[in-house]
Amino acid sequence: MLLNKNDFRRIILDQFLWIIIAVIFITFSLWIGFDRFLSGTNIINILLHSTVLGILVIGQSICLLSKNFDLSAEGTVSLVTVIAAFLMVPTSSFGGGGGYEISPFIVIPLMLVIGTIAGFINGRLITKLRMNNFIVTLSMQLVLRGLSYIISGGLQIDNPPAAFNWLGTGTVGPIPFAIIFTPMLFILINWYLKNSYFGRQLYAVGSNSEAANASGFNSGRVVTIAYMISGFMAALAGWMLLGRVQSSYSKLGAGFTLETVAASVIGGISLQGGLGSLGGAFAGVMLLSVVDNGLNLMDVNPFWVNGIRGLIILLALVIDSQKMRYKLKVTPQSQPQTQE
Amino acid sequence: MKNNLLHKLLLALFDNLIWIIIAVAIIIFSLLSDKFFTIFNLVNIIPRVAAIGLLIIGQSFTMITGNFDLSSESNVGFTAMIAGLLLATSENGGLGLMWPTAVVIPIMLLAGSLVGVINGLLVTKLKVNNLIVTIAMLMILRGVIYIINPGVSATKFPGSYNWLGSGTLFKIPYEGKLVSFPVSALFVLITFLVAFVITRYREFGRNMYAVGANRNAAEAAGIQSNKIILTVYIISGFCAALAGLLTSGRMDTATPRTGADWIFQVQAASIIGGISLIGGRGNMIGAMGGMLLWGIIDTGLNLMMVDPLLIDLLRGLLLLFAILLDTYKVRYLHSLAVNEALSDTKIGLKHKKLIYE
Amino acid sequence: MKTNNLNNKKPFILQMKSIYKTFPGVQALRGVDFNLYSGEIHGLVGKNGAGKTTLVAILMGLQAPDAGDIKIEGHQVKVMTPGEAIKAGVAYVPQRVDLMDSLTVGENILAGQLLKDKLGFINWPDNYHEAERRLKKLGLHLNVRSRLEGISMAEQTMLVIAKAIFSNAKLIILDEPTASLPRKDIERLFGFIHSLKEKGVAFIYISHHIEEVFEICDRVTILRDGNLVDVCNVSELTMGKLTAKIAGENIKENERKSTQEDKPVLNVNGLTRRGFYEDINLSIKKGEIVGISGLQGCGVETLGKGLFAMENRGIGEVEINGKPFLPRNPRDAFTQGLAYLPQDRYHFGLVGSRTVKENITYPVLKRFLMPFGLIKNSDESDLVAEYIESLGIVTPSHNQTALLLSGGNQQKVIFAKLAATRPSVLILHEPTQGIDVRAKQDIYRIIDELGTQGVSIIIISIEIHELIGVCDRILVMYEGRITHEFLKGDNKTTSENILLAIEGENNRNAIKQK
Amino acid sequence: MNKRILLIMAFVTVFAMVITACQPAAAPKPAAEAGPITIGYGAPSLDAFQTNVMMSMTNYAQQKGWQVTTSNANFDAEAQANEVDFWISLGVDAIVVVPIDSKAICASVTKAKEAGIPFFTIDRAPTGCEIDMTVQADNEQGGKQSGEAIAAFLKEKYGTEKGTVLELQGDMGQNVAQLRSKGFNDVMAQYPDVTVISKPTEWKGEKFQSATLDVVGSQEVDAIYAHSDTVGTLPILSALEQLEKKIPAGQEGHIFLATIDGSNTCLTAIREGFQDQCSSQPNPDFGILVNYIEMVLNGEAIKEGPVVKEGAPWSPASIVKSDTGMMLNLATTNVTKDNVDATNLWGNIVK
Repeated sequence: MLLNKNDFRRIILDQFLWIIIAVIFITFSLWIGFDRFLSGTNIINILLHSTVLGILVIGQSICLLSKNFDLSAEGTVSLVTVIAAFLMVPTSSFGGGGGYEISPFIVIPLMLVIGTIAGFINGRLITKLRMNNFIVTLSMQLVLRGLSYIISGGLQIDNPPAAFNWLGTGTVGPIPFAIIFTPMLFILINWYLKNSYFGRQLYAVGSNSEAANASGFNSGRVVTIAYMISGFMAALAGWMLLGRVQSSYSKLGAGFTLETVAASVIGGISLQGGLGSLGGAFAGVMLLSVVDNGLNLMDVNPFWVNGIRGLIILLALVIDSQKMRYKLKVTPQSQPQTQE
Repeated sequence: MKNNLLHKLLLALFDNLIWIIIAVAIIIFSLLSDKFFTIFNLVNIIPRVAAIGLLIIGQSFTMITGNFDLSSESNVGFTAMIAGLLLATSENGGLGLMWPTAVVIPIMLLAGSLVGVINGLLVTKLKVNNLIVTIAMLMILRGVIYIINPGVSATKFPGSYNWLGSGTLFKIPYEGKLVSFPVSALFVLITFLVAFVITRYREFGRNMYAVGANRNAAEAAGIQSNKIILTVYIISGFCAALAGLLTSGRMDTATPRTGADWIFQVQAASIIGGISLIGGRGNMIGAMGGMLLWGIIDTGLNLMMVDPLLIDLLRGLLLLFAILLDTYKVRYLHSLAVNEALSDTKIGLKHKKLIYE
Repeated sequence: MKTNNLNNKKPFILQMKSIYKTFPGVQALRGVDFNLYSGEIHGLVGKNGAGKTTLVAILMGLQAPDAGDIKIEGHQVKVMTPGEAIKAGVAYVPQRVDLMDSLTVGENILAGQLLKDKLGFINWPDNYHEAERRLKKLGLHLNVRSRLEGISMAEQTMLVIAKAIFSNAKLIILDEPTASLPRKDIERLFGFIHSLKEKGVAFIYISHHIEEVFEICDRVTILRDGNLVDVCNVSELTMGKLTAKIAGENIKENERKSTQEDKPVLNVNGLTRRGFYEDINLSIKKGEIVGISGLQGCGVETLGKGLFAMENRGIGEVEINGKPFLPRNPRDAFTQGLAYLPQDRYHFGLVGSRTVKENITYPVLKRFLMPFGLIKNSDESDLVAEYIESLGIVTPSHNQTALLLSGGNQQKVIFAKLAATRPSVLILHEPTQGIDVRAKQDIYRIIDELGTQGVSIIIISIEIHELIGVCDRILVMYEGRITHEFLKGDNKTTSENILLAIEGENNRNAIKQK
Repeated sequence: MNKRILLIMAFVTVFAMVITACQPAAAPKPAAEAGPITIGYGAPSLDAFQTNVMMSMTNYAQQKGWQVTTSNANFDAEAQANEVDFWISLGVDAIVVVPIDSKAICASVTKAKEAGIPFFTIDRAPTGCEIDMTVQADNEQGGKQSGEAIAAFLKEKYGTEKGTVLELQGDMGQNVAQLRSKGFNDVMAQYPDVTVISKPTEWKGEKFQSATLDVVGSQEVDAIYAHSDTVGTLPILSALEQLEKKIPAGQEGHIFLATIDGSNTCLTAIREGFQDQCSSQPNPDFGILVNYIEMVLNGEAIKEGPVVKEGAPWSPASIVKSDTGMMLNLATTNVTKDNVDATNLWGNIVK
């Protein structure tokens, strides 16, 4: 009986996000007017908001599921975009590339490899040297961005070749390819995590690494792989981002980190590890996109935007924390740990 | 026992790691540039990190209890802007109230502490993850700054307000010129001293360490950890306000971006200063060393005319290095404990090679 | 309940009446009464999961009782917080040393009550001096200025006890205080406890060492499966009686006939790990069930973990089925045919927040691999269903969160997980700890079946009667060595003898001489 | 233990290597007395635009055989103050900064004065204190030009100035953005029928894009004014393309795009007809300041009067005395289709 009640509570808590989104959605529609907010273009826009952030959130969520932060993703984005542009774009009058004009079909795989390597380094530093994941990835972010500064010389590299841009700007009929790609990626990976060996390991390690080890998993390797995936996703996001803004500079992607963590946490990926799903994370991304889009459509004073976003994030956090307390209530043995 | 001596040596070395690094840094830079070891620089190094140093104090307090406070950088801007609005005339970007310094400073300190209270309550009462709470607070406060003073800097404060930030205590004659010794330098050093006294000689301070070292044990000893954590967040907020006072006074201006992107340096400096991320370790003198080292590195890199494009990379590497040392320190102390424990059992003695696993 | 009026002239310092407490899956306490006179040393004994720890936790204010009332020195206590408990003079000395290891000895002693001058500043010389004085009074000579890391376990335990004693407590709960102490420290400790007793301090003494109960306690309260069995004066008890009371009667059913074949499966030669065990020699036959018993800290727990490669196992050869057994991690151990059931179910056994299904198949997941690292769900479910059925796991569905099962069923899930790996050797560490009687029967049925299927099983446990029932052989470890062997059916194989062996005759004699 | 020590050593060496790598080949002493003249140059950040300004400065200085020690304050006014303090203690011969905050810089100016080091600013004048000289490309004027261009476009389109304009702001915490916004909005204020929608972008390409998508996608917008084309133009255009509103000038439904900076991004866009106007900063010539620094160092006084540089788009300009010291206003060039190919625009100058 008691358990059923808890289950009921859990369901409410898990679905709470969709309730919030619905409320916000309705509020905006009423405020801004259905014709504007619910127009086809605007729906597409909302989805477009979520594309790049979404891909980064996939990586971040996978790391969080393994009970680690990845704050280095935005550094990876900056590095791979600058490298890619540098290799592809001909030297030009202003902030041109290296003039190597290498074909995108070589550069794109290269980006992805670089991203993965960055993730690998993170993972190894954390698992082998047992360094604190938060600070390691934070300083990796600086290192990576620093490298991109050195490569770009602080200059901006514009107009990557069209063949490169299709991920960012390509369309399928009237619909941008990106807004199909990102949700597909979410669904695919979410499904994969639920049904794959790696997924099982990830969740097991995230929720109780000792027990996972005692069940024959190698938590160190799992965490490393999680970081490699995150790095790969960052590179993918970089590819899409560069394709969309069509100019690369070292500050590109700055400030994404907090948003990815926020979106994942809002989406119910717990910072305690092993709890939550990419489906939820996508909801988190959608929440941020809806809010951003709405704030853009209402002519709210530009100076207010950041404050409001912060508040929404805090709200979501409080919900998450309550979820954790509920989880603790069910397990008499585990003492609440407020920090790692 | 000989290796016991070695342990003592290593322990002492680990405890004073920061000062050794500082010494090395100073030597290196002095060799690379004859300008480095001049009184000008030595007087300069502290004020350039003074505001950061105050944040380091707050950060260290929270970290000693095993928590983070990332919101302090926005808190600096927030308090500074409040002061700016109350002090400056309307044409200088204020509200034109021109309240007296004696009123404004308490207000800003109060505001800063209030932010601390909110952080603390969220962390202790609602059990929200301290890291993310303070990140969210970081966004919110920055947002609030833009709301209360849309995109304008407030400036032209009364001298009494600026004194702390830009005042001069006395002048030192050097190579015919007069080098002024800034108030801020003395102030931050004194604050560090106070912080040190609190952490070392006040019960509250020791309880901080207890909570950070082992929360359960602390609670078993009758220490109310929540109360302690709440308090350190308040202190952190208070220090942020002081930093706001210092920096806005020094610039005679409060800009909407005051303090933006500081927190990383603060974290780095505290960790380098030996404040351990796992809580319960490190002391304020070490943290002060962290602050100094940060200043020294900055100045040094400048002196060698390092291309600004490289600074980020260097800082990143430096921090990685610092954490590496911190990690090894903790691990070494741990293995030390294990081996000590082993050394007094009789079991399995016949296998000498197993004495230290 | 029979109270005897031996020392009723003394006032009650603690009265606990009909205490009830339930955890999800476990009925921890069923109407337990517990009384304590000032100035008595009161033994609290019972098997693991008998409810000792819960009772103490309630007294500590760490957990609230579902029902029942508590009087301390006659004052009714409503809800107790740890803080209030301490104010009321209750002090707890935990089993696992729990100190602040980045701080100095002195600080650990004085934590929460550091001496201050009138300005409220801490005067370190005074404090360290005070700490030293207190330790001296205890006969402890430590450098109070040295950090705790770098101080031996024994000394740390002494510190915790010292702390409790220093905090002017009237009621001190000692939970397995001697677990990791060398004999000389134990005697020093007992001496000190006696001296405090004279001053009217009351002790609750929790211990598996029946030996010590006789050595130090005035009265003893016996719990079993959350019920109060009896309260009696030690002077009126014999070890045999007490052991019987502790064990209870539900042993008979566990009698099983040996299924061992004459084919050695596990061979251990001169396995030694510094500080834990040395020169372990074992040879276990196919289908044989061997029990290993010993005091806490005698090295048997570490032996289990070591063989399973959860910890460094030290040096020495180990063979399984004639092949050298060299696992680098638990995964290797599984593949090379050894499985281990850890004592700490929640920490090492279960991934509590995941489903029953997942928990069962973790080690064998590779069997269901399809291309791209996907998992063939149908096959997986079949296997899970098979084990749920054969082990009689009671769960609403395959996808029930493991943590929400009852203790017994959780244990069965872990059994299923291990059995799924088809091990040749199965090491069980306290398999029946903290689960109710019925579940125990099932567990032993499972063990029996596994044995019949030809799995060689090692049971690490101090539940001697259960061991006697199940095992073909019972080995006893003392201070890191295997000192005794008791064979099934041998008439020397009695709980008394085994207990003596566990305590180690030598120091038993030592006590007798005093 | 050895492994650890090795690792630590590895770190140290890497760090040492990088440091030494950073040193200029033959690091000459930044001495005030002997050796070459040294100038401290403080960039506010290192985006493409500012990097270009910095280069122009260093180029000019190197022609004179001077040495420039550069630094990047990353939009942190205090960091900039630190740089100045440092140069003062270093005893450089002159200090040149691009103020991050016109008001905040004054504190540093005072210190420099005390130390007797001449102080110059580029791109923005300080407010509230006097310095030796400012070479500024008037950001406010830039905003004004764009504003007027838009107003003209609206008048042409509707016969009177009305309609909707989207303003994509930089980080309004920074002086540049504030000025560029002010200049623009002052113009727009004259036309009550024009509604201005302002969105913050913090100079982030992706935000330029999303803001454009959202606003233009949800309502009729006649013109867009972006604070920076270096970062902004391409994202904005790709957004318009997304919305199928990327229509070249002259055709029905074209959205007027005006920006500031005048990078080649904008120039190209203008050539293609998708952008209409940008106010080109004269940053390649900011370095002209060096000449005046020389004068000041030689003890000569900077006189008011015209300044002519062959072929420079801003020429002739004139030095005027303002309450913040001497000021050389290099006009921001109003770039449109007509003059887009002028070789003297920095966007067209090969670096």
